[in-house]
Amino acid sequence: MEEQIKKIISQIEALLFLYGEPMNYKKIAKTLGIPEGEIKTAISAFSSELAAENRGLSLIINQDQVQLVTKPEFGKLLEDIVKEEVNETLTSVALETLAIVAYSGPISRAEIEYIRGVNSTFMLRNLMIRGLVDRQPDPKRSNVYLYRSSLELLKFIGISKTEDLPEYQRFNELVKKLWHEQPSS
Amino acid sequence: MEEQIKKIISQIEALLFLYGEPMNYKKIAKTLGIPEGEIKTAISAFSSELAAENRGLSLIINQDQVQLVTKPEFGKLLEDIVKEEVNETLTSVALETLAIVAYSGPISRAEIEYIRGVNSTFMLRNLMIRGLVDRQPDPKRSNVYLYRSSLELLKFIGISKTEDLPEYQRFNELVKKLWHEQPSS
Amino acid sequence: MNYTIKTELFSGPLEKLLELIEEKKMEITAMNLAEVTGDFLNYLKNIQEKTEPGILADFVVVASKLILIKSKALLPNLELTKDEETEIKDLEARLTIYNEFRIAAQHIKELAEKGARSYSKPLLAALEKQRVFYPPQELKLSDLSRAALNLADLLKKIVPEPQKIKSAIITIEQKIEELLQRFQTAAEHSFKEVTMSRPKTEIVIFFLAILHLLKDRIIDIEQKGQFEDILIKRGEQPTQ
Repeated sequence: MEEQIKKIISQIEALLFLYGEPMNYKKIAKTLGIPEGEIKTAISAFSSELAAENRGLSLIINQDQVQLVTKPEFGKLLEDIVKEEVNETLTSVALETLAIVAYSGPISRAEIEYIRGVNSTFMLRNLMIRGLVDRQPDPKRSNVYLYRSSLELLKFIGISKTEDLPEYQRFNELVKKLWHEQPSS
Repeated sequence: MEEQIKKIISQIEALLFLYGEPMNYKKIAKTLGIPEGEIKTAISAFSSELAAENRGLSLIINQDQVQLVTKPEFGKLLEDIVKEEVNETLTSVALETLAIVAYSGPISRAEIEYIRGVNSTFMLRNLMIRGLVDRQPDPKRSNVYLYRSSLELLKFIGISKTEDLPEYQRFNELVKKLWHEQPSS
Repeated sequence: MNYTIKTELFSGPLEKLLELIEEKKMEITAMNLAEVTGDFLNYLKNIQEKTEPGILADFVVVASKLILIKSKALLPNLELTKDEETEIKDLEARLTIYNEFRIAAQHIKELAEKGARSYSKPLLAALEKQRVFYPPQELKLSDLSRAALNLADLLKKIVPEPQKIKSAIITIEQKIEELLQRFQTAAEHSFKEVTMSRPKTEIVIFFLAILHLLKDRIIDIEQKGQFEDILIKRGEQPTQ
């Protein structure tokens, strides 16, 4: 294979990996600054490369759209991962994050991280995927989400609203006080 | 390469692609139902395969954690695709602490403070909130944490393992020598 | 909300010390450290009012070591304990390492600025659009409230520690006060006399106090010869 096309394939791989969704040729060409014709050739070469035994990914090509996905033979893998992830009991770290969200939600990620002292991106996403936590955009700040316990969670632990959590008042006030005492610097 | 290992590489590729976040060897082995030893061999082979010119991905390996990421050389190209804001600026003091953690981690807070001559509680907390530093309990001492570079930091500076830091050997030994000469502090 | 911590903006005592040494284009040796002791103490004095006690304390620790070095340079017959000798060696070694780590920090800075970053996919991106509920079967209300109890401890930890270290600063001020009072009654004191039978750490603080007062011309000092006692005299300006 030509050097040039190898280079383009590597760029397409990185781009589609990150993008996740189906992407059309035109957009790929524009993002990479490469003519659409060359993109098409490279995608077709990339697709045959992915057929190799040591590759776990494949391309779904639909008219002018292309998406990088796992090979169909790994269809059950996602289910296995989720089972593995979900069967695990909540770690103390997960429980701590969940408690913060339940007792002081709606609360932003920055605020949760301020309380925990640790980056919480992964933990929050994990709790969201399990359906324990919901998020919604903050009406006051752009690009900020507020996290709170999901209705399913409340039902599961047998209460109908967050205010019914044991000692809700005390903890909620404790956290509110924290924001008052430590104004943003 | 053996057929068997090719098959395992394809499974690992699919798994890391789906999971997204760092995964440790044990979890990979458990999810795929393959012995951990074989997983390690396959990951090392996978990592060298990814060095090929037509590949856009690479593996970051930090102790027993592995993550599938885009190659650092495509950092600028992909900047616009990433939705998160990435304009993290690091002050010189943050960089100094980060350097000590990255080059000589796992390292305790007392040791970091000994080198810096300044209380580093808040600096470390700040770096942990940004996700650039990880900590874990010291297996040898109770109530002591050891700090080390996170996978996020390696992604941020575009290297695939701590040992790839410029002059890693020299700085790492510098600190080791310090503890040998001054065991008391 | 922006939770950037203010302490980030301050340069630490070792950084300052290195700056002073570099300004004079000197190497890191005990002799040269004695040379910049005065400058360091001046700097400490200047930042004293604007700086948090916690940070100041870090400076005072280094200052006391510098004064030890300076004392030895001024009073060669001053006998140092093994610990103190180690402390001096130690400061040299730490400065050297610290200096090296500025290069390491530069490496990281350059890597970060190059923008050659790797990116990854979010956790289980394929599940993003599904709405599922996978509760851990054993999760109970009491688990949450127990975690909340621990949360209360966490919240306490966030508030910065009470400023224990302030005592170190107060001590210097106390010593200054003590010296000033002595000058109310007598015009001249011998360093040896004043510091006689005091623990060495206190002598060091005394020395720091003397240097403070000297700077403000509240006192003058005189040393006849290299191995002689230091005479402390009331300065030309009124003491209060």
